[in-house]
Amino acid sequence: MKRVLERCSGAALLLVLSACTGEQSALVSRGREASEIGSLFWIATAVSAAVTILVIIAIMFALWGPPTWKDLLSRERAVLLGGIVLPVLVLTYLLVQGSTLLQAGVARTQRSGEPSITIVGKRWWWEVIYHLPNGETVASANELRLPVGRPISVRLETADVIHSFWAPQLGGKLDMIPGRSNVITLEATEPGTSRGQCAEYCGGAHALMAFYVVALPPKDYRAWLSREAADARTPQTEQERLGERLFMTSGCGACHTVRGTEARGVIAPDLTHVGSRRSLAAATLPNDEEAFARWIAENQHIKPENLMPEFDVFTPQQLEALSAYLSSLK
Amino acid sequence: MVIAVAGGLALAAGIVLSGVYNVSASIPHFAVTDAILRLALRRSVATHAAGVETPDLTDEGLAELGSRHFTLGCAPCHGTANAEPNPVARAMYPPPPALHHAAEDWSTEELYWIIANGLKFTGMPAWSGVGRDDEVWALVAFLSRLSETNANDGRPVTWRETPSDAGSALRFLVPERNSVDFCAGCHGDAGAKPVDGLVPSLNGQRRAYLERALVEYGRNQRQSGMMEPIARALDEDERQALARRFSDKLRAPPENGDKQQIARGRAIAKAGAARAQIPPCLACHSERSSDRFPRLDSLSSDYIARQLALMRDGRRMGTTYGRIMTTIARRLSQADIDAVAAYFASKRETPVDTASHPADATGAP
Amino acid sequence: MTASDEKSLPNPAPRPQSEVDDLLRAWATPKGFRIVTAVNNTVIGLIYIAAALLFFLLAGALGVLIRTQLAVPENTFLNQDLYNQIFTVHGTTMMFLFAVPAMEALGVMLLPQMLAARDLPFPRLSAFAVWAYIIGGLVFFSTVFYGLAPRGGWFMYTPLTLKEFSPGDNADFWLLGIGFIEISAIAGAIEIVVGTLRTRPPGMSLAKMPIFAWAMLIFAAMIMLAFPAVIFGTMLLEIERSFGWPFFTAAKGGDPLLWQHLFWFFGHPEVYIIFLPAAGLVSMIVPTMAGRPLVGYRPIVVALIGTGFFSFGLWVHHMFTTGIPALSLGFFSAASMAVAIPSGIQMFAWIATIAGSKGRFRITTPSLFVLGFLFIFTIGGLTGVMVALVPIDLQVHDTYFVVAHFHYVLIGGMVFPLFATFYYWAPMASRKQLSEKLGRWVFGLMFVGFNVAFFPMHLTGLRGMPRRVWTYPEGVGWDTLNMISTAGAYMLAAGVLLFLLDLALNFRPTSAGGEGNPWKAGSLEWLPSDIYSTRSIPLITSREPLWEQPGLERQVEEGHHFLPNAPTGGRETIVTSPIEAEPEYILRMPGPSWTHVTAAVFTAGFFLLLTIKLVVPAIICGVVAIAACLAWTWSLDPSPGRKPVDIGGGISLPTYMAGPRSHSWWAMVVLIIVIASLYTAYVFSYLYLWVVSPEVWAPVGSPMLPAPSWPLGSAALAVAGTASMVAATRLLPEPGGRNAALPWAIAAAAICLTSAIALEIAGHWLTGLRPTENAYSAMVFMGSALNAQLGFAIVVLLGFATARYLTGKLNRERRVSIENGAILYYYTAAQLVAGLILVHGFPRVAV
Amino acid sequence: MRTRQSSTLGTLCYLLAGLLMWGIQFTFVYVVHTLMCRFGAPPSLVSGLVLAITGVAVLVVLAFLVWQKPTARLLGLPADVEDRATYDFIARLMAVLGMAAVIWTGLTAFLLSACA
Repeated sequence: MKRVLERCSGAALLLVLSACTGEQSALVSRGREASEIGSLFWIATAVSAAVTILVIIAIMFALWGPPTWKDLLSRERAVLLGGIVLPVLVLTYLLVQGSTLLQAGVARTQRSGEPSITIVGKRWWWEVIYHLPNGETVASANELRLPVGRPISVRLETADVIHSFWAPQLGGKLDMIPGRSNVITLEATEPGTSRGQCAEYCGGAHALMAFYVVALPPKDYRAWLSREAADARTPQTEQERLGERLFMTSGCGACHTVRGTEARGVIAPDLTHVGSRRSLAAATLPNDEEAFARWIAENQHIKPENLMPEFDVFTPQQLEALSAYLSSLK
Repeated sequence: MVIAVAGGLALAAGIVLSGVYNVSASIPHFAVTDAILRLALRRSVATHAAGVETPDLTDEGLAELGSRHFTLGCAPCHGTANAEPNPVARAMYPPPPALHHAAEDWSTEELYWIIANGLKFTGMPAWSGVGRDDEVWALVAFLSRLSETNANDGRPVTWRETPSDAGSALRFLVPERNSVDFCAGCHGDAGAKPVDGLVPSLNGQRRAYLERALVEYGRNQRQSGMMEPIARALDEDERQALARRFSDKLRAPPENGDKQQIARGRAIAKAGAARAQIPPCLACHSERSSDRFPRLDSLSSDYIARQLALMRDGRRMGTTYGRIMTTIARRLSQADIDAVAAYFASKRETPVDTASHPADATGAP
Repeated sequence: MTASDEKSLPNPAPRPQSEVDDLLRAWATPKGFRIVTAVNNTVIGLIYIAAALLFFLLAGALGVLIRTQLAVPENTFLNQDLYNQIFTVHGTTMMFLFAVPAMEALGVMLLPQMLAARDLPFPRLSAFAVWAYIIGGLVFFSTVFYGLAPRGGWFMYTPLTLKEFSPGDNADFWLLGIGFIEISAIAGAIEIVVGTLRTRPPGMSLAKMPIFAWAMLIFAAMIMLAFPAVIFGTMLLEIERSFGWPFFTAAKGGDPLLWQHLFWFFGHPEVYIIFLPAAGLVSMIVPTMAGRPLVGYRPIVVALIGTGFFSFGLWVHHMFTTGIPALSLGFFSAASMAVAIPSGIQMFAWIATIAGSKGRFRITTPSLFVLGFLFIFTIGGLTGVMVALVPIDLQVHDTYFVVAHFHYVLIGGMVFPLFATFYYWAPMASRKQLSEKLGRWVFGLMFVGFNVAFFPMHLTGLRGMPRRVWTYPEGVGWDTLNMISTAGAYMLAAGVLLFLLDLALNFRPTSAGGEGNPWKAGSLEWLPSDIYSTRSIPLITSREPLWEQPGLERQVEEGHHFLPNAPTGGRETIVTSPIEAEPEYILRMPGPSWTHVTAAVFTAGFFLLLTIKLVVPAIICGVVAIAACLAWTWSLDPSPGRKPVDIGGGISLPTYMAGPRSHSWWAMVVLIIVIASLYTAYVFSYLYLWVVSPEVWAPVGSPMLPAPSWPLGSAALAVAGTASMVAATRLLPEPGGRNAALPWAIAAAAICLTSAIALEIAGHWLTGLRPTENAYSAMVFMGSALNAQLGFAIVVLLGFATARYLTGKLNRERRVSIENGAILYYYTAAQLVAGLILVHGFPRVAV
Repeated sequence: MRTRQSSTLGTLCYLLAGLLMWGIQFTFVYVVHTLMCRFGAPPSLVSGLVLAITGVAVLVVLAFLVWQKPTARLLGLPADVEDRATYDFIARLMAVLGMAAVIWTGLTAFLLSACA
């Protein structure tokens, strides 16, 4: 049914179909909820299109139609039929559809149990905390990894203002509100990467608060999680060692943690495996050495108002070493 | 009416354009002009000083600091009790007044405003340390003390002996070079505290940091009406020598602060405050960190608190280091600032022998 | 109409020309710069509309800047901070400084004309509202030029807008801007409610009222119920920002969502507050162009009322993504469905009227805008239904899909009808009609531009682009769509500029009657008129009087209907009963004055200075403003010592009225409804915060409540005060007489009330409760703050009444000034007692 | 001119009756659901209550439609008031509208589980 509808409306509205591309598009589903909402969306769109066409036809008849039609249209009975009976039927249908789907989402959340991932919205990045079965936690940032085919319950919280977590290809959004913790259930249906973004205006760099979702086959996911739980890789080359020394002596550890080193800061993203992520600064920059260097020295230009000061205190060689070290933290 | 206005304007234009008016500094104003200008000046100062509030000026050290800067920065034009002004200054018009009775002629608020802002068309400059109006009070304190003592016996007790050549045109605004004693006059020496909380103790401070600070003052990146002219006169060798001399000295003894405050400061220094996004101070201000970061446990709580407040208010944004600290200082409440300052001033647990701190091998950052 | 019919008119005999001269003299508009003191609705209305249009242009210019920034990815045309300020000011200005005021302005301008009243019942009040709005609005808007503009979005969500995350005065300027619109909106609501219900022409029963008047009546009623929620919200926000009472701080038991509830309880009705008058305007234009009465007048009335009603059950649909339980969402989703029906009714009623045209529906510029509206609003309504389905909203909430949706609703539903209005009613206020030729171009550019700009946004949103982002990366799939939108925005702007050109070329404002009746419309605003409105006030027997009562124009102009003169020598109009519109009395109205202008300027000064924390000058301004208000009110209660006036048709009416039939009593009741609605918002907030964090509530989370003797004492004082207030109204002397006990009774009432309030505050203070402690304590003191506010107003009013007594202007007949104070007093005493029951009773039973 | 004036408040209540019923039902179900769930009532009880309230509301609106004329009299609207038919029509249609909204609100309780 869904396929047919998609195809039909696609044929009718070529332009709309073009919305079906893009790594952040709500109409490309890689998750259960997103695909269910997608079908409801197409139903609602079809109904809306039909009503719009009906109204346009009615207006045209009212303006230029044959007198008999005009006469029919101009009665109060037509007003009551078109204005009450028609909407009641259409809206009841849509309300039932919408509520049924909402109930399905509720049921899913009730089934999926205790949250195994916590995401904390911060100005302007995402702290992602994986809860391991043994009770330990693994902190990461700005990237969410999920096993395909498993409903995962995710707790959403905030450290400061209201943010809203939204991974369009997986499902709808849910706000992160001070003093509350909301739970959302995400189920990736196919492996792959998509993008998400903060959907509630959270001041300053709201526009630059995005993230990636990487859905992995369950086996790969488990392997990745155990790698992620391990301490940071020790530097191998002379340059990396210099970078590490700079990192430790320049105060980076005041805010950042690199597990296995003396850097144990808690107010900024955990950098233990930063080199293995898809992006820097909440999907603002690509993840490469040049980006690290730019970020350290001119982050306020790249992402104004972000809470990290610009460390424009290094020589080019020092910056290179630091970047090499950070990139090596795979 | 219109004709009169037009005529007046034309006359004024004629006078201005013809160049008839003589701007020579050697010819005084007419008495009437002079009286009007003086009145205007007085009223202007009084009006603009209306919003100023005088802090506590009783601190001896503050006046002392003021007197030292006066000798250096003001005496060349205004003269002192035992030294005439620089002859060049005497040829200025209007002539810079002697200031023995300044505090009787002006209120402290007015003096503050004049020193901070300068006076147009008189040669009196504005305070050169942009945003450092806090320093100006030292001079006001000194000038008020000066008038008080003048009233008593005519001899100003806080009036320093002026170096004999301070008034000479050649040494206009140039301090005694290389003289550690000269610096110690304000910054204190082994065992002697700095004259005032505005002034840091330099003893046992890290060398690289001291050098950096002097460079920043000299380049007008870090602001201070007192330090900028001095630092500007130093060349690299002199800066290095001074930094070495001071970093080698023993640090002053710890302060006894409020126990609770110190405990709170210790918590912030060691662990930060994650909720308010405050990183631990010791992550950068410790012996293991880059030697471009200052050592804090050699400083007085007063000085630390004042500098943090300056940074919080965005007055140390001229350097990249200042900007880093500004970001953090803005997250501190006044209570946090006081606590952290008390903690560092009470600390001094690390060895005081500075020879054991060679410059960081990497020279970073 | 035959000669014998003519005999049955209220004033069949020829009227002397001197009456017109009297009318002209009474209603003369001040000349030159003193025009600012004018109060005639046609003058003030025009200024009002011009100001609203100015804000539309300014906010529109910001919209163009926004579109320019978003034209290409990673653009650097605007920086982040400026963009955030600009989108905030764009939204705030459009919603608060353009949309609502524009509709109120049309109300001021058109309502009296449609009701053939000489003016609105409180002319100075509307003038006051206009000036407060213009000054406040301009100051608010100008903040964007020097970086002081708020940057929290027009919705100002907490905690982002609390001091911690929004230091500086920027956010306070938002609260200021809102403060002004609140004042002028409520002033306008009072004006409109009393105006539509009490100043209709004789015979125009409720069921014969023009649809626009119905729409405005519901508009005003909605303002009365919706605005108090946001007023209360802004009070809480400003108090938390300034004094740290933690209403919205989760760590102290507050809740950021409380703001959202209060804001959207206002914010959603707000959309319909904007839409209903526009729909009313369309219902006026369509019949004219069709040349026949509206089909479905009755269903349309139902639709208007239904929309107004349902709109209060929708607010949570702005909060579908906040994690509220599903069934609650379901209730609001259902209500959101319900509100769609009335729109359907109206849509089909208009189509029916068009279909029923006599001959062919005339395609004029106003009709084009109406047709454009029908198309755009249909789409906007349907996307609204989609958004009302919770699952779909979870995806599209806060994306460009929603941006597209509400621009379709607001521009389609309000701006297009507004432009239709400009073209349609311009001849009423201008000596020249706007150009039909340019008008078609304006419509074309706006219609095409609008759809090119906003249709693609549906897709941009579905492709995942969130709202309120100042930049977006390349290659996510938003580039082309954004470029198209920007091009459309420029086209839309070009249309608006062309309209300005049309205005400059053809609009020649006049307050002395315009072009006649160029569209051959059937409603009363097209009667021949001058500065005094119509020469005589017609007797109405049908819904389209100009069509169904032939010769009406001539009869009215020759003074054959009611009140063809100025019998008291001043400004006056007929007050009629609310349902059947039977004449009740002659309302004497104030003329031009500096007092209300002064009051407006200093009210503006008060709020502005308070915003930039200059407290002392602010208080001085506040005092001057109150003094000006008192001076203004002093002249409002004229001596009743006149005989009843003959208005024609054998009806003679008194020229003074006190008690429940008087317009001032009605205004006070409307005001009390507003205040009660504000207090309801308080009670809701109190209970809401309790539900959220019962752990900070007394007695477990806070000091014990004061002993019962405290509230009982406070209640006893309130009762005693009420008794002495009742006594005071009984002690009024006969005209010319004295009663020395009266001032004492008044004073006793004032003292009782203030002590009752003080006692309540003191009781809590002595238990050690401090408002900054937690959400509970803040709420407890907030209740008293609201009472104290009313207490202050009452003390001023009672002082005023005492002064009236001492100058011999208060007696058994002339008693309006104490009557108003008294009913406010009774209400306040009741509110106080209700508050005591809530604050002292609730924690005792709830634990 | 007639002697008996119609009551303003009564007329308003008459016109708005159906919608007022919806307003009361809506407030009740929202408050009941929020409060009872917050303090741990069993969801089935909450659903049942919501449906019961809805049922009562439907009955009240039906009763209004059946006894419309007597209600009008009760509310102080004279039978001979001008345009009486218009008011009756408006009140009736308004009640139908209110009924639709009441039923929709109750419908959601059938489809959605309470307190989740």
